Amino acid sequence: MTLLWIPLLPLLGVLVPALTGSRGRPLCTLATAVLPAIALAMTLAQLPALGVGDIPRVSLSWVPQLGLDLAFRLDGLSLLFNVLILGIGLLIILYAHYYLDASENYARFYAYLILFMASMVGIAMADNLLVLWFFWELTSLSSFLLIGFWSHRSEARKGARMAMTVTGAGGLALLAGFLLLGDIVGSLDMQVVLESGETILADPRYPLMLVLVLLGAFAKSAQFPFHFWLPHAMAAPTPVSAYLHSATMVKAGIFLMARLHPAIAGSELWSAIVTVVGIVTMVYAAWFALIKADLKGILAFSTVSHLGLITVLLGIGSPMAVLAALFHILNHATFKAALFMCSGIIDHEAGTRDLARLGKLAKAMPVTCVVMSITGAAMAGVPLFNGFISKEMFFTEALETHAFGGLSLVLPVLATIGGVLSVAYSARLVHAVFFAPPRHAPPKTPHEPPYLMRAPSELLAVLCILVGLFPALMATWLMAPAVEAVLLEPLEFHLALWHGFNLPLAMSAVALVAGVITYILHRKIRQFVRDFPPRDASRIFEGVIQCIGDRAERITECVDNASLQRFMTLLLTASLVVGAIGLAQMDTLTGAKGNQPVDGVLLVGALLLVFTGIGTAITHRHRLISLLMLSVVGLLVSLTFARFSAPDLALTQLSVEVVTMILLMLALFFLPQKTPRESTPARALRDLVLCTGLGGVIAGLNYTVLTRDTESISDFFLDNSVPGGGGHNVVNVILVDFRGFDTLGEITVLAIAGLAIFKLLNRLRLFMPHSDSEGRIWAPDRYPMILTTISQTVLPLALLVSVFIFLRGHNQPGGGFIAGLITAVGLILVYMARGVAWTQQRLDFPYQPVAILGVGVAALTGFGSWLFGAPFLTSSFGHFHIPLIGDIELATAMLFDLGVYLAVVGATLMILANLGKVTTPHRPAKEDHDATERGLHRTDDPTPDGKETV
Amino acid sequence: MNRRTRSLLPTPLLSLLLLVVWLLLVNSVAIGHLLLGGFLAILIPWLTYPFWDMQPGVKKPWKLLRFFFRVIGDIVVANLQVAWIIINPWRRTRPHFVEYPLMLEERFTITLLASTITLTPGTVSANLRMDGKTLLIHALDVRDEQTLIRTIRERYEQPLKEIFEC
Amino acid sequence: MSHLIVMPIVLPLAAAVALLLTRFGNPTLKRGLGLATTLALLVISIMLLRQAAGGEIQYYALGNWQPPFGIIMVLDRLSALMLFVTSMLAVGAVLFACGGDDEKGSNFHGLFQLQLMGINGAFLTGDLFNLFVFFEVLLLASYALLVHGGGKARIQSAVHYAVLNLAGSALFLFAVGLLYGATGTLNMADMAQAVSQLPGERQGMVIAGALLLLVVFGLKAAVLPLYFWLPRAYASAPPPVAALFAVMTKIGVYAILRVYWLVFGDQAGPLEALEQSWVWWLSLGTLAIAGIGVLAARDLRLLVAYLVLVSVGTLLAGVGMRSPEAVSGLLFYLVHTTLVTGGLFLLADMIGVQRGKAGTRLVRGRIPRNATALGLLFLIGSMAVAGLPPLSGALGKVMLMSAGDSAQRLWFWPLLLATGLCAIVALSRAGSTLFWRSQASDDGDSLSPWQWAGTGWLLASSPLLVILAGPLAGYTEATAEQLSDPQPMIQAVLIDQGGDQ
Amino acid sequence: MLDTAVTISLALVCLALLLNLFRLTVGPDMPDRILALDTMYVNSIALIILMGVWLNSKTYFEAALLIALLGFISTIAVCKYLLRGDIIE
Amino acid sequence: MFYVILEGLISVLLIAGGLFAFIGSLGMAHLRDFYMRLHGPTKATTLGMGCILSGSMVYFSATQEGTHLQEMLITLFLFITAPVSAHMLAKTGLHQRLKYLDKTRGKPLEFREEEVGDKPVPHPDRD
Amino acid sequence: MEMLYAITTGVLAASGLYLMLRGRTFPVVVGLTLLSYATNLFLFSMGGLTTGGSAIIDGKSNYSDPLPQALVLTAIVIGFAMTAFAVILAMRARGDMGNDHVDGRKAEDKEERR
Ligand code: NA
Ligand code: NA
Repeated sequence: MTLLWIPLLPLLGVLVPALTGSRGRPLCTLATAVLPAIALAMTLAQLPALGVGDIPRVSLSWVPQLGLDLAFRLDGLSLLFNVLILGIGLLIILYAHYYLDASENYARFYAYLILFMASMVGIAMADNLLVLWFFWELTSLSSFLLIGFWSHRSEARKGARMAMTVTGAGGLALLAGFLLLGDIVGSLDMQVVLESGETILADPRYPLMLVLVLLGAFAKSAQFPFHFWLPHAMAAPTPVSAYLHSATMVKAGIFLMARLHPAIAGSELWSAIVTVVGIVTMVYAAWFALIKADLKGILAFSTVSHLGLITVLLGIGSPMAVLAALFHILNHATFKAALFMCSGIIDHEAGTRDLARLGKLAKAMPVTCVVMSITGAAMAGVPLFNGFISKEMFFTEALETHAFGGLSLVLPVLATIGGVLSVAYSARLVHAVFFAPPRHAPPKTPHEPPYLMRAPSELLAVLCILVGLFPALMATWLMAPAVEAVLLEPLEFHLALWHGFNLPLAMSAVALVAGVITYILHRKIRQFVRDFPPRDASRIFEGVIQCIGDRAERITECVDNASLQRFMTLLLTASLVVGAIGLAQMDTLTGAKGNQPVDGVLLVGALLLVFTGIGTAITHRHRLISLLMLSVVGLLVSLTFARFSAPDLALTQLSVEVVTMILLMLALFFLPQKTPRESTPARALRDLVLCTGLGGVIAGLNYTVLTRDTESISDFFLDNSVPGGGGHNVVNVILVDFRGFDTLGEITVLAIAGLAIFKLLNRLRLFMPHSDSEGRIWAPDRYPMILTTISQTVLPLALLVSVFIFLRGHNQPGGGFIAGLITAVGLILVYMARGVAWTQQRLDFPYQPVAILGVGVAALTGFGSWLFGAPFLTSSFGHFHIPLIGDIELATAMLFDLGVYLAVVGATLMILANLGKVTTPHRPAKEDHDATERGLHRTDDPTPDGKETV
Repeated sequence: MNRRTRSLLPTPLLSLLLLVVWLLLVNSVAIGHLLLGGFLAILIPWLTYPFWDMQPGVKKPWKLLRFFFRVIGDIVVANLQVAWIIINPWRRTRPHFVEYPLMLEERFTITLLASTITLTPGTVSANLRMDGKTLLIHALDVRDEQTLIRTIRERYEQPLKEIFEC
Repeated sequence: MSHLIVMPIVLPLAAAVALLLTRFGNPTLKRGLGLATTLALLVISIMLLRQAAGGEIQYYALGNWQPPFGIIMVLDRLSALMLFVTSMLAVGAVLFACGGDDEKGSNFHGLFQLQLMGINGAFLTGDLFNLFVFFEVLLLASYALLVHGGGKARIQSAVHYAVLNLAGSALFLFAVGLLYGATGTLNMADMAQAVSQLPGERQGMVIAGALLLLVVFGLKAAVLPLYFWLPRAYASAPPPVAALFAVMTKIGVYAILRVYWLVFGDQAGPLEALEQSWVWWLSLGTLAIAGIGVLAARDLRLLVAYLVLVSVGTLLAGVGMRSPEAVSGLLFYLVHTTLVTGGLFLLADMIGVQRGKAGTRLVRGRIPRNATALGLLFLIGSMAVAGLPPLSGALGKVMLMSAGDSAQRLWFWPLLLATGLCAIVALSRAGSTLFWRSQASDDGDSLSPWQWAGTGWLLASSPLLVILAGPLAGYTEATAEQLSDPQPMIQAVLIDQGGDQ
Repeated sequence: MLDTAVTISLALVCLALLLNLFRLTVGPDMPDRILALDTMYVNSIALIILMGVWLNSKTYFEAALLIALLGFISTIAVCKYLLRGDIIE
Repeated sequence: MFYVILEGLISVLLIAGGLFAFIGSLGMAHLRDFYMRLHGPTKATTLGMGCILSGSMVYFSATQEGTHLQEMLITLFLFITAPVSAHMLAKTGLHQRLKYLDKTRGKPLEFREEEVGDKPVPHPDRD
Repeated sequence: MEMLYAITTGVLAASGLYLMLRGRTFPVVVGLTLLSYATNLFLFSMGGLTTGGSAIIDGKSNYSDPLPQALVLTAIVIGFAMTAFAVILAMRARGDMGNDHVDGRKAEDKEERR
């Protein structure tokens, strides 16, 4: 279990700076360092176990369905990386303590840094492919945050985004690769994967998997052609560069290749891809390191180059190559971290990283000069420093590999060229900064940094020397288990400074000499390069992203042009297609039941319907005419319902029809009276074809259903309506009992419509025409007397009919809904005849509560059945004998229907009366004035006028 | 506004109408329906009372009945006349806009008169001027404006005035 | 006899009635009632989840009319899960609304409860026509909530949203009619039974009905040629409403799962998996177009809206794979994406409010006053929604990627990963613009604790889902299993009519 | 005899409806069309009553009643619309 | 014999009703100006409906038990509502100054420009 | 008869759909109403066309299928609610946008962007 704490402690450590941030920087730094230090100690404590060949592992079940366990291991490779990550991490924390300005949010910086550290530890220790991927992506994220730490700088933001994009993309490829790998192996468990090398290589999906995994690794390790993000990541504060972009994160890709080495290496494909990519990266990046003018830029490209070197070694894949790779990982981490820190110190103290403005700093910063010289030499592969040994090993392996047949010679040549360049840029780095005179003065007067800021780099420089001098002593304890972890078996080896005079030594010598010469000539080279147009990866990248964004925007705009007509066309086309597919499956259109004979009335009715239906469409540009046509359609539809034995429907349709007409006309007042001619003939034709097609499909489907018999559940309703529902009108019993729940939903819909419309009418800006569309000023007579008089007669009659329709609904056509509509229409008539003000004074109840009360009553009826232990909405009924009156039947369904009635009245009035009300206070007062002038006086206007002329 | 106190039976004529309508609706004169109808005939007027203008009482109920049958008779006759006008293409019509000076003053009676005029084929009350003193009538076929005015005055307006307003 | 099953419908209804009976009430009281109801719904849904986890399919016969004649509410693992997601989301949205958005128009809390009633009803009902009714309830409530507070953009998007969905409702009725005409029943389990014994002469009718239904559900779910209403509607909706809308598309996904796995399951003979190829190819198209939209979005809310679209594509691809593993994965992903995108809508509003004139547009503006906390929430939300580990999106995606056969993976993986990358690019751009590329400023409206609570509640669910991933994945796996065999459902509803009664 | 009478009557009413449709379509003015609509309502009452006699069923009576009571409201509304624009003011 | 007479009566009533309804609509269709056309439908509503409803009353009273006077209600309602429709229609026609036949006598106030005196006002739709 | 009925339904649906494809809100709402008539007729006919019956238990046997009728009743009500909402939304949109185009555009840029 202690193993679990090693990744967990740094993870928890993320909170430490957040909690201690307010207590001052020293305390915060110290506190932040504690947990990683413990983790490092715990890591080292596992060393004895490794010695005896044990691999400590821990696993917690997490998502077993996915094969995802929270599993960690600490083999030699993990240990090596943990030591690097945590060890250098601690140094970086110390360094950053001094590096960051007083004004900067160090706590946040530490938090990001620790988050990163934790994710790296997680990668190193993951014992499950998915866990590894999880931490992998976390490093992308934390590096995004770290690179963008100086968020006010545009290059920081761009660099962060670029790193995120490239490594994120790589991460996604890696995920695909891992899942494929898991699929091949049948498990995501690292141990199982590592032991299944043969299965994996034999699988046909191996090449794809390999490419995907390598994509992830290369993107992370900035291998060609994904190298471009790394130099731009240098916008980060230097501690970040030192940590992420030298020692750790970029090594994650390398780590991955090493980690999976037993499983996926060992094919020619592997060597080909990895070696070629590595060597190209190495040379290419070294070249750029040579011509860069920015201190960190040089270091960045050199990092890429060295990562290429390690990649080549892993591509070669022989045991000694693996050893060399691992050893170079260690060495590179030490010298490159130190170099970055030094460059940071220089940047910090001199105020610039531009080589043109730096020079002759040896006097002002002697210690830094020494440290940088030592580490620079290590980077160049100068003997006595650690870089020399691993580079020597690299040359050896480059010579020994035969993976490329006749072309195998290319590798050592390129390796030597890489070495030359490496020496050249290292020399330039040290010489230009410390010894050559500057071309421009630096912004600040440089001096040595505080001692503790130097200390980490000094320590690393010492390590460079010690390892360089006593490699066996200093590094074997780390290397042996690491190599064993990669090769899955122990490797006998001896790390030594001196291997005698041999070809590799000659290559080193050539590299050193040629490197120095190259450096001396480098100004000419740079001159030569300057003739080429500069290609800033950042600008290209931004350009590409911008271009993709613009292209995406154009596509999106093109596809989604915000035109409802297009959306509707698509919807209808989809319906047409699926409907037609269904229809095409029918063997015959006419089913076994066949047609009933047609009579004249039906023919005329159908003719009228068809004519007015099409008429509604044709006349749509004259909206009122269209509306009249629609009204006729409504009337005819209700007649159709009556004709085909559905009196309830006929009644409902009729009353809804009236209300709809009023509603549409109320709204039409505020809308244009005519529709402009907008559709092109082609468009109209297209719509026509589409609609005819869909209409035809609907007709066809309707016909197929009508001519076939289907046994349905309806008989149950006919049988049980009287005994079970207590009503003879089966439709009503279905509505209030069998399917009362539908009706409850339906009146809820109606109530919501009322509420929604209330919302829409709130603060509505109105376009109120003061004349009709022909330019006629409105008639002065608001409330024609005959209409007002008749309305007061019709209202009581309507109420009486409502009661009648309501009471009989359970047994005869009718019911709460129709009754409610009749009541509402009666009241609306009064509104029309006498106006809002007059009516409102006499009808002073708010409609919303009525509508809601209706829904409430219906719902309460439902709850009532709970009292009797029955499910929601269970009805009961009984027959009661009342003297004088006789037998009457009372059913809870009636109460439910009462709720329906109330909801309908309330909602309908809420809609119509509110809509009617909208206009009243706004009506231009001009008309009354005009009317007076014209001598058409109103003597008996019942409305108190004061209110309306506001 | 002049909201009057609600009495139990504010508009007896309406209550009677409602009761009759109710009995017709249920198509039964069972005691239960009578009771329920009676109840509604009281309840609904009581509820809708505020929506009524001051109601003229029926002064002479029998005259009302006579008026009713006279109108029915006129409707039948006029129907035949107008039907003949419509189906006989050679018959020359003499349409006329007649401005009819009203004697009546109550809204209700004016409405009754206007309705009667409209229900009788051949004449339509086209506009009641806003001063309430002139009714514009469109007649399909009249020989003489004054004759029409006189006829309406004698056959409908006078009786209505007697029934409701005197 | 337990009334618990019907509670998610009738409780919000009762609360809505109480809330709406007075038009102008005490806002505190309304908030309290709204919040209490929503929390009660959460408790109820958890209880139902535990009930359903046992694997027994229960139903509740409304009016005590037994299926297939009466309307029933069916509780199985799937519906319980959907109820749970909804109530989780609703709690966050209501909390947020209490921060002041509820007072920007009339009747917010009442309508919100009605919307919940509609959604829960759609998840529970076992009757096709009743499903239509609940669709209408939730749609009308959503229209009302969409225009809450007014404003040009809202009204304009509401026109598109409403008109398209109204056309959809008409199509739904055609479809229900056809299916009733062909099978003679409305109960979905009974329909499944009827489809298995369908005479050949009526097959075309069923196909037409079923595919029309697919168009309707596709419209709700916002699948490729029918998604156009979504981006603008979601981007313009009031924040708590937009958050709740995160579950609206899932209703379409749910309906597809419910209808096609039950009615057109393995008992349906030649009609089995009728929808599969349609759903599959269109979902891939959706995924592609949504990824492009994500890149194109120049406004945070629009970006989140397109991310919703991405999630739709992903979910439907899972449906299109038509395997139990895929269903399990998509359900996991569904829980995650609903909560997270809901939270992101809330967050977007908080950020927009604090950025003053720039609002949620991705341009240089002033830095939000609570940049650290908002940034952290944004980071969590973005990681989760982009599928970055260790948050829930990654798990969901991995589960979906692991499902499906190799032919399906050939299409699905690249698309899914590519849209993931689009999300990463777009979100990192958005984040760096919002939190980095701006001038610091001290003004900007302050945020209410309710808003923090609501947003925090939803976004915190992502890490929580990761911790509880094992049990949840176990549940979704069992759900998929239950779903893939319609027989027990048919039996529970039709043969074993004693049921729970 | 009765059947024939009902048939003749139905035919006449149908013809009337067709004539109404003619007026509705050709106008020429809005009031003409409204008049046609209003007449259609009345004629459909006749149609329903005749249908009741034809089928010997009183089930449809309420539909006729409802048209008689409410049918005119559409006409009023359109007229009010043409006169005042706003039908509820 | 009684039933034959009854049947004859019903038949006559129904046919007469249909005829009046038809003539009303015919008038509406072929009379020459709007104000004249307005007279047509009053036939259908009054005598036409009256005949058909009487026919129905007699028919149902004869064929089904009890008396069936419900149809009276329809007549009643029509008598109440039809005149308002006609009145409002006429008002609308006058408001729109629909042309009337030249031979129509009487020139009401409503048609006199100088009396009414309003000029057309551009409608806001034309934006 | 069935053929006639089906054709009528189809024509109504087609007319409604044609209107729903127009570019102004009001015709769209009218189309919606028309379409819902077609829908109701369609749904209604799913129980078959019965002449001279009803769904009222009265001892005669010519019952029409009551279930589609109940469904249509519900559909009518919901359709009304939807129409009401849609038309007032159209009003509101006109108020806010200044024109009644479904996309809230001015008349000038109507045709080119479809
Ligand atoms: Na009923
Ligand atoms: Na219903």
